[in-house]
Amino acid sequence: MTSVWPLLLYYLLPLVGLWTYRRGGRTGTLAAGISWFLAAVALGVVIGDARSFAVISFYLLSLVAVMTAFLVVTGTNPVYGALSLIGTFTGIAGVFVVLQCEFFGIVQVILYAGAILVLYLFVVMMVDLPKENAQKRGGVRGIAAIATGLGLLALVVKALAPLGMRLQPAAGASAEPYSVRAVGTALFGPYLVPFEVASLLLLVALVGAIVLSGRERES
Amino acid sequence: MEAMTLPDLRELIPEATISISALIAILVGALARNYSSARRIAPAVALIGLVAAVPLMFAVPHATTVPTARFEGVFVADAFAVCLKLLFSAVGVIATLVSVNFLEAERQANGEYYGLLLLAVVGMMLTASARDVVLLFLGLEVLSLSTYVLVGYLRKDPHSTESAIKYFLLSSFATALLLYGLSLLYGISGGTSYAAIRAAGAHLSGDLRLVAMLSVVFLTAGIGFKATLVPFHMYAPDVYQGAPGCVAAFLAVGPKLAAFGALIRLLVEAMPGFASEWVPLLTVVSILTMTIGNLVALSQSNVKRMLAYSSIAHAGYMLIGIVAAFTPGVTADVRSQALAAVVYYLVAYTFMKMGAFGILLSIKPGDRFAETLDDLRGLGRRRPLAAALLLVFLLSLIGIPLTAGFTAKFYVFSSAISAGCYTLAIAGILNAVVAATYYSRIAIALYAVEPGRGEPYAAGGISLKVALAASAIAILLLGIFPGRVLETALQSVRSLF
Amino acid sequence: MLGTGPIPELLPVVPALPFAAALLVALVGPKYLQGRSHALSVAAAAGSFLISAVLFVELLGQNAESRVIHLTLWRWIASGGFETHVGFLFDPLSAVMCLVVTGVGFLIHVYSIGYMKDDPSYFRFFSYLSLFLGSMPVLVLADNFLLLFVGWEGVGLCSYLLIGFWYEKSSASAAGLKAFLVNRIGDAGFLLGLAGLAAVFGTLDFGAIHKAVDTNASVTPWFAGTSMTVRDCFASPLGLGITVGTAITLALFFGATGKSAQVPLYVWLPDAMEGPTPVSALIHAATMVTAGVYLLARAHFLFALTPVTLAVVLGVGTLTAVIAASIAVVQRDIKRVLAYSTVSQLGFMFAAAGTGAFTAAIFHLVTHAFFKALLFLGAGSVMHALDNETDLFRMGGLSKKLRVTSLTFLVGAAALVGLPPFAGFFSKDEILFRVISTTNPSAPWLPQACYAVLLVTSALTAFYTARMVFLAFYGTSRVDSHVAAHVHESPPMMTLPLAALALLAFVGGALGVSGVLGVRLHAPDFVGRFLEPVLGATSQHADSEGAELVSMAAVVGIALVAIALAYFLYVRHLDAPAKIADAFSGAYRALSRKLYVDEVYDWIVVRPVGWLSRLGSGVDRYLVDGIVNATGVVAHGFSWLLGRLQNGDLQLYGLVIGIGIAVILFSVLVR
Amino acid sequence: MVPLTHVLVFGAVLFLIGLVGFLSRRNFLTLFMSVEIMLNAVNVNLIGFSRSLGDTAGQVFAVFVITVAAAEVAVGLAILILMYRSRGRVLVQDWRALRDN
Repeated sequence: MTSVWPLLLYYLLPLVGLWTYRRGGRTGTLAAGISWFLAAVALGVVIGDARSFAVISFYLLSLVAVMTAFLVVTGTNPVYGALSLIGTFTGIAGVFVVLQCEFFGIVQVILYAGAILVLYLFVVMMVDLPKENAQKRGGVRGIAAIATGLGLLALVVKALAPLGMRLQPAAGASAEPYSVRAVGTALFGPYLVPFEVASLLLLVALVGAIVLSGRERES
Repeated sequence: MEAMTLPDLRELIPEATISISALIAILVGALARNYSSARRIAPAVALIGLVAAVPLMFAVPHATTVPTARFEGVFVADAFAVCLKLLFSAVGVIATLVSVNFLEAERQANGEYYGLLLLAVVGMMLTASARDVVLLFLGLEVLSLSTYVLVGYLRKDPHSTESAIKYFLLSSFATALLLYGLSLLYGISGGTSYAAIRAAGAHLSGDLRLVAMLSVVFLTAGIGFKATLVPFHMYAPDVYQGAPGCVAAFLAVGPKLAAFGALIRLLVEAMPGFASEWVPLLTVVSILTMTIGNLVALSQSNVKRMLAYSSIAHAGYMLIGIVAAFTPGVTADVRSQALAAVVYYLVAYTFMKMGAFGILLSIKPGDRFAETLDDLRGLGRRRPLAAALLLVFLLSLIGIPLTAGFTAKFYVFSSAISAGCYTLAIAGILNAVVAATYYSRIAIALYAVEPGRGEPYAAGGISLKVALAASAIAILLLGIFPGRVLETALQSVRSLF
Repeated sequence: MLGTGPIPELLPVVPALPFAAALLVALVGPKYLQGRSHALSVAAAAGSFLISAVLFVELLGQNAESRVIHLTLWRWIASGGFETHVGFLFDPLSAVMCLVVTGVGFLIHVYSIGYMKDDPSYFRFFSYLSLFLGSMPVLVLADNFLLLFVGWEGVGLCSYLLIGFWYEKSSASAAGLKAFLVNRIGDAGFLLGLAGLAAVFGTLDFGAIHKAVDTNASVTPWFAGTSMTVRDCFASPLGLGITVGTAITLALFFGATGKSAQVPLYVWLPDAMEGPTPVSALIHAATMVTAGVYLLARAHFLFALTPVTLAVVLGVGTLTAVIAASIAVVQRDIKRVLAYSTVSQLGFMFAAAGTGAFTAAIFHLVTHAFFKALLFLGAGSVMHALDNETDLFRMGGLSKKLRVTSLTFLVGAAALVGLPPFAGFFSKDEILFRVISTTNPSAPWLPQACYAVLLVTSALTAFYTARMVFLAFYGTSRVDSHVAAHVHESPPMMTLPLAALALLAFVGGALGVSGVLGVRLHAPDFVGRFLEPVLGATSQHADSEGAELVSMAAVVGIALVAIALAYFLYVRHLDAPAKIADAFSGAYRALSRKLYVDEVYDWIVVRPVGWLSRLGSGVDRYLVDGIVNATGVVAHGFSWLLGRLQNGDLQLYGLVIGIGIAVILFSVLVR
Repeated sequence: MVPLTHVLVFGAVLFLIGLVGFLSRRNFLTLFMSVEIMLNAVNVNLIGFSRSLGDTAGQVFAVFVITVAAAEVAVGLAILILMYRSRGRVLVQDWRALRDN
């Protein structure tokens, strides 16, 4: 089954549930959310073309990522937001593992969930951020943003939908291209120059962070 | 598994040279900041690095004659790249020269400043040489990250900070858009090198064409942001206005040159098969960019903002040449001429725009550098030379003959007509008329009678004067003897095909 | 074929001398030269004129077919199939122009020594003036359209600088700005035409394009992809019923309407009178504003291929002539009368060009340069005498005090009206006759209609000229008493150029006596013959001698009637109706006689003129200015609206990016 | 196996959640995290394509995307500190002095 619209529904319905829940409803909306969630899981299972554990995990993990991402962008407390973001990153890492790119899944967890988010939390704690003010949401601009986002989503999915399974790998393809060895060889072979440039990039970031956040010096 | 051999990195020597001088400048700033002489060392190091890179570009074996594809096609130092890198070096040199006095007047430590400026130039150079979307994107990112920091360099100045916030957030947003487009491009072509993309683009089936369209739109957004194309332009006036004057001069030029250089190579080497997606899109964007840039500039009283809008409009003119080059059915001759026109336009634009921004750094009424029309009132009487130089830059921006701006416009417009894009040519010419009105407002303020607020005094030191005078001379030379540069541009463009 | 020895190398010296003078005066003027700044400029102008004269003599020394001096300096814009050089061309056409420009320019330089004497920015004035005198030869000597455009922009720039010379006056800098902007609009058309030419011919060289047109060579224009002949290419439709050739020539003509102040872009010229009077004489009467006519003459081989454009040129020229002349009738400011007169006379030149009579146009250009410069300088001399008074109704009776000025002014006026044997007679007559005897395939009725309108125009011309002369120099003095006390003739520095120009305006017509008069008087048509290798032969129309004589008589007769009317209105009527009534108590006081006069004046002259000028100024104020202003308002409205979006909210900027992407995607994915 | 399209839709949903978050929220940190989500969506796309093409390049690309994200975090947090020092809070609507009038 190659249709993508049920999948879209699968992602969006729980988001609506979450949204109504956040708008003040309690148990009712929560129940609705949970039932949607279960229905969605069922849907996910149905639309996968193989009912293997891996496929089901993909749908579950990706839903986790989507919902936590949603929490990140709707939450009022940046600390909770950062914690939710860990959920997103972990969910995505799980998806990578399901897609048999284990190396990259590990990188995702170590770099993102490990290093970057710790830095986030560190800074958030350091500067003692207050909660965002009440006027943060709504307004014409917010609605326009949501409308734009939904419109774009529809258009992007419309363009991606016909792609179908055309790009499925040939049956029995080896896992070799995704191995650590393959990535490493590529990094130090054809991608040597980008690799060197990445070091330059980190140098810029390092110096830049010091310049911007350092104390004013007399010159 | 084949044995790993280290590729030949000789072609990276110019970039490496500049990167090393960047490191030295940063170290000088870090170690010797207590000595007042250190303030002179860092810009000197920067200049030496930039100038030394120039002969090295030519010293690279075969770099200017035979296109090479080392590193399995990731990086190339062909004539086109060398041509752009020469220009980028000039941008770096002018930016360095106009910064010296500004930083001293603002009492800023400068080692890191010049280091980051040089690294930004390296980023630009990498985009010019990139033959792989990964390198392209990394080059753009090196450029962006350095400029975020430069924009926010005056930490005590809330405008500088605001400008950094806006630039940083919107630029990372645009980077995400660009990357999304690139990821789709990777998906349909199965590789990140331009060669792979080109091969895939040659036979796109119906479904893939939709994805290609999607990717082209997102790429346009990502690159258009750097090139300040409408509707991705809105950050530019705010950011240029808030950025330190010398950074604004760099910002109005550097990212735009890099974006256009990258766009040209991308279109020629990677995406000729996607031209039918690009051209209609870019046509509309070009007209919108010219028109909106010029229209909004009409009502500005802040010269920095006005120049920012004008730089948006100029991006639209440049885009005319690109559209002309990739209009289906044009001959190879017309195509290379149109692209050469764009390259020539980039050169002309560099000098006139950096000159115009640079002039503002030589005028300091009160405790801030000149920004508004009022600050420039009566300049013709008090600082005749500065006023005359600004007049040269304005004449060039308007497109008066014998200045670089005219030749560039003429060349771009006639290539558009040669390619049959007369709508674009007419839109461009009409826009040039509209643009004349706001540039002439500046010129009138210069020679207005009533003295402006405060007494403008000379804030420029020798390096600033050298930079401005050199830019003005370059503009006149380019206008009177454009042949050499045009010829070089044409040869460089031909090396792409 | 080319001149031997150093002759071609002299060509660049013509513009170079004034440029050098401009630079030197600008650099050392304020500190060292001050009141002596004129020395360099005048010397440079004299030098330029002398060199032009030498080259001219050199040219005369060769036989008619090879009268060309050509010098290529360097390759300017060259790439791929397109190439342009910086090169100078001295053929009969540019020789005539060059002589006029440098000659009149020199005289006006001399005049300015006296006129600008006490100006605090003396050196600046001469620096600008020299800059102009350098740019104008670039325009007329250029051997290709692009270099011509360089000179075109150069003289434009000098014009704005000089209009706004007294920038302390806000009206002056506003006028400079207006001139600049209106000219930019015209230049847009010019550039478009140039781009079109470059795209068709691959070159902008006069010689090469001329040759391609003459031999009907095959070209590869942008829209075809294959090669075709020039004529086929020019006849290819471009849409909206316009052919490629028409579009290109119309674009060039649009550029000319800006520089030469034709409908609809003439609005800047009257305001340009804010500049010093010598500037008005040199730039806004004699030389720069005729650049459009020169352009058409230079590109005559293109216009000859496009009858539609020629019809437009004829129509626009005629329309301009009549509108401007009718506005001139009611102006009070002497300089504005002359300004509208200039616009009107330029209209005559374009009308001539529109009939393909480029020789006649250039001839009128030359005589007009003489007499209009003379009139402006005369007006300047009057202003000099009257403390810069320009209101005609505060002058009067000046002929007694300003003898030289009034005499020379009279000569100029006679030439402008076109009374024989003054210069304007020959040239204007030639134009009128060309208009009536032409045929235009695309608009057969047009020449006759235009002829009728031009006849009316020449009556109006006679009327406003006479009015100006009578109001200023005759009748009783209406000068303020404290000014009247020290009315004085101008110094010789100013009167000498007046005398020289008066001489030219008097005899200049003899240079180009053509048509029936040429035959009858056995007068050689110097100008026509000289220009023949460039502009083609002037046909003599031997069979229509009678018609030509009738036309001539009609023009002169109408002019005399108009002058008589002006005399009645502005000398008799103003000055002494009561006295007349007393002195001739008999027939003149008869009611019928009085009624008769009133009716004639009122119905035949006053009202129609009033209507016409009201129409003219209505067009001027509401239509032209209205369109210009409305465009400005709309543009600023959009500007403001878009500025509202730019409210500093970075997420709004992001939203615009997002919406932009969505709209683009929508337009390509959902059809 | 999971259809490629589903991976791409997953990426698109993530990307647009980030986009909407960026456009609608006011806290610098939230905006910033939204951009991170967008970059992760790009990685999802890259890995998905890499997997279905049987090609390594996508993964390498993704490594560089992570590098860039990390570098941006460093600079972004420095800017956040700058904001905090200046205003005591990090809401982007506080920064609207640069604008057309």
